[in-house]
Amino acid sequence: MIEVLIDEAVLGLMLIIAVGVLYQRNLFAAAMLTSIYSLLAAALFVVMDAVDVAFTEASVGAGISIILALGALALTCGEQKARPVFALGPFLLVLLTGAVLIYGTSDMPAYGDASAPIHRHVAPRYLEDSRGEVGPPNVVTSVLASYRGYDTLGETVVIFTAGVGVLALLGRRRRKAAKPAEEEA
Amino acid sequence: MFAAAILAIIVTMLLILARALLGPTVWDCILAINSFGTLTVLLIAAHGFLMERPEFLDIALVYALINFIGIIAVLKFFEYGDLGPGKRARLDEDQG
Amino acid sequence: MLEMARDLLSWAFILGGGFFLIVGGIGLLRLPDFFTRLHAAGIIDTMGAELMLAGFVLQAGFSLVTVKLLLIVLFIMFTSPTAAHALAKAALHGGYKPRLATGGDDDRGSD
Amino acid sequence: MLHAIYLGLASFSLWLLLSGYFEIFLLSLGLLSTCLVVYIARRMDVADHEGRSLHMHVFRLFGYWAWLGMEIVKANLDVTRRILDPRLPISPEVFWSPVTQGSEVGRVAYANSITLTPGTVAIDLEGDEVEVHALNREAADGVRSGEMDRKVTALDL
Repeated sequence: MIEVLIDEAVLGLMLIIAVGVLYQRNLFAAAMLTSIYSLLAAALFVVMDAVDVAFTEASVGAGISIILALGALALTCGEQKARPVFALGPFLLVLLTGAVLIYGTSDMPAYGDASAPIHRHVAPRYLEDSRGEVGPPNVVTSVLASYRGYDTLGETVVIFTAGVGVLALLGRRRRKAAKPAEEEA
Repeated sequence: MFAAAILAIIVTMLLILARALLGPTVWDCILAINSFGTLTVLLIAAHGFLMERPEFLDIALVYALINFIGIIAVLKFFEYGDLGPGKRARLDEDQG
Repeated sequence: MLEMARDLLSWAFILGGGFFLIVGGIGLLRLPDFFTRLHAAGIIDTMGAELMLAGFVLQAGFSLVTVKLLLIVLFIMFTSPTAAHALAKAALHGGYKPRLATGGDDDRGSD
Repeated sequence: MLHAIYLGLASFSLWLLLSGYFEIFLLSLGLLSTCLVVYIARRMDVADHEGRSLHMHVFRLFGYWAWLGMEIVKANLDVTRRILDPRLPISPEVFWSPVTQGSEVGRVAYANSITLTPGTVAIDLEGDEVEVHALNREAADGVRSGEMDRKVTALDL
């Protein structure tokens, strides 16, 4: 019971922040609010027992991505220029998509349902045998590093490539900007 | 008891959030976010005790660290305009 | 007996911590400018968080959990003044003047 | 080099403290990550320069912490009263106050102590003076009296 209340309180706070980000004109403040948003998302993952996901969300969402956003803002300016205009067509499209998504969730098994297919397929084997088959005390680690090792390798390559790309973009622009200043001096 | 703690934390989160959204200057916003990080740490700790599994405190610890690093990175950005080496290192470069 | 005393004490700590958290939140909303709000944030970081964590330490007894809680306490104690100082300094250098009661130049405060 | 070994020992004991596992496989993983951290710290050139952090009287330090804790509680109650008072009786002021500590660590400790006590925040530190923002006159007078300054100076070796 209390867990559901916490869930809802955190979700409500996230909703308020999301709307606040939309209305915020100052881009720095918007970036900072995004970092609160991902802190709360991580807290929500903890409440739902997905501790490993929470770790990732905290370090990537609240840590690295905010720093990347600031790096991007350093190259541009801090205020949103164009005033947003209300457009009926896109608004209806968004509403429709949202409604379809919510309709889709009604077919999913209830949250925490022990008889849901996902809990009956391979999860019991991971939970019972991973200690003997792989070793680490954390089941998620065994799943990621051993049972789904190739999958994880692919993911890591993608993330690494993305990281290198972002660094290359941000780094090159800055060096170019620094050069004329040196010539003047 | 832990439910009361969580209630207090969530009420405070709401108050801080109001300041972050109202905050006339960007500094108010950063200040609110700094306090919000502390409260998230507390929320996770309190939730761990409520569910009788306080082992998850590791995450609270990581949050405390990330929050601090994030705030310092942000302030460094405001102080020097970018996230490169500090002012002193750049002054050395200029002289060299 | 000892058990009950410990429970009562941790109750007091946790409720006290919650009270100071809320006071800090109210302060953040009520105080007039950024520099005064720093003091309210100070209440949250020192009194509110530490009292609540002290209550948790009493509940945890003596285990690895206690060590982690104490690490968090130490960490907040060391980082929160640093963050507050860096924030105030950055705001001051960013051209934000504190609103003062004395001196009569109230209009210097920029909201 | 010595600092790198200290750093490695400290990191590994922290790893042990936080993980609580004592199996060969996991211990070797912990050792491996410790070595990685030390290597990165050396490459980033941060491992060998922090030699001056423990030059304080350890016992007096605990005494000081107890005193500081009492001050923090008192200041908190005062600021709480002011925040909850409907008339909001505050009179913010900014002033410079002398700093008598010789070492960097001592001055940082003093500035952080000022900030930790609600009601006063150290906003700048230049030469032998610290700039303080105080919420009201009594808090400001507390810093001006120099009691905290003397106590921190007494900690320095």
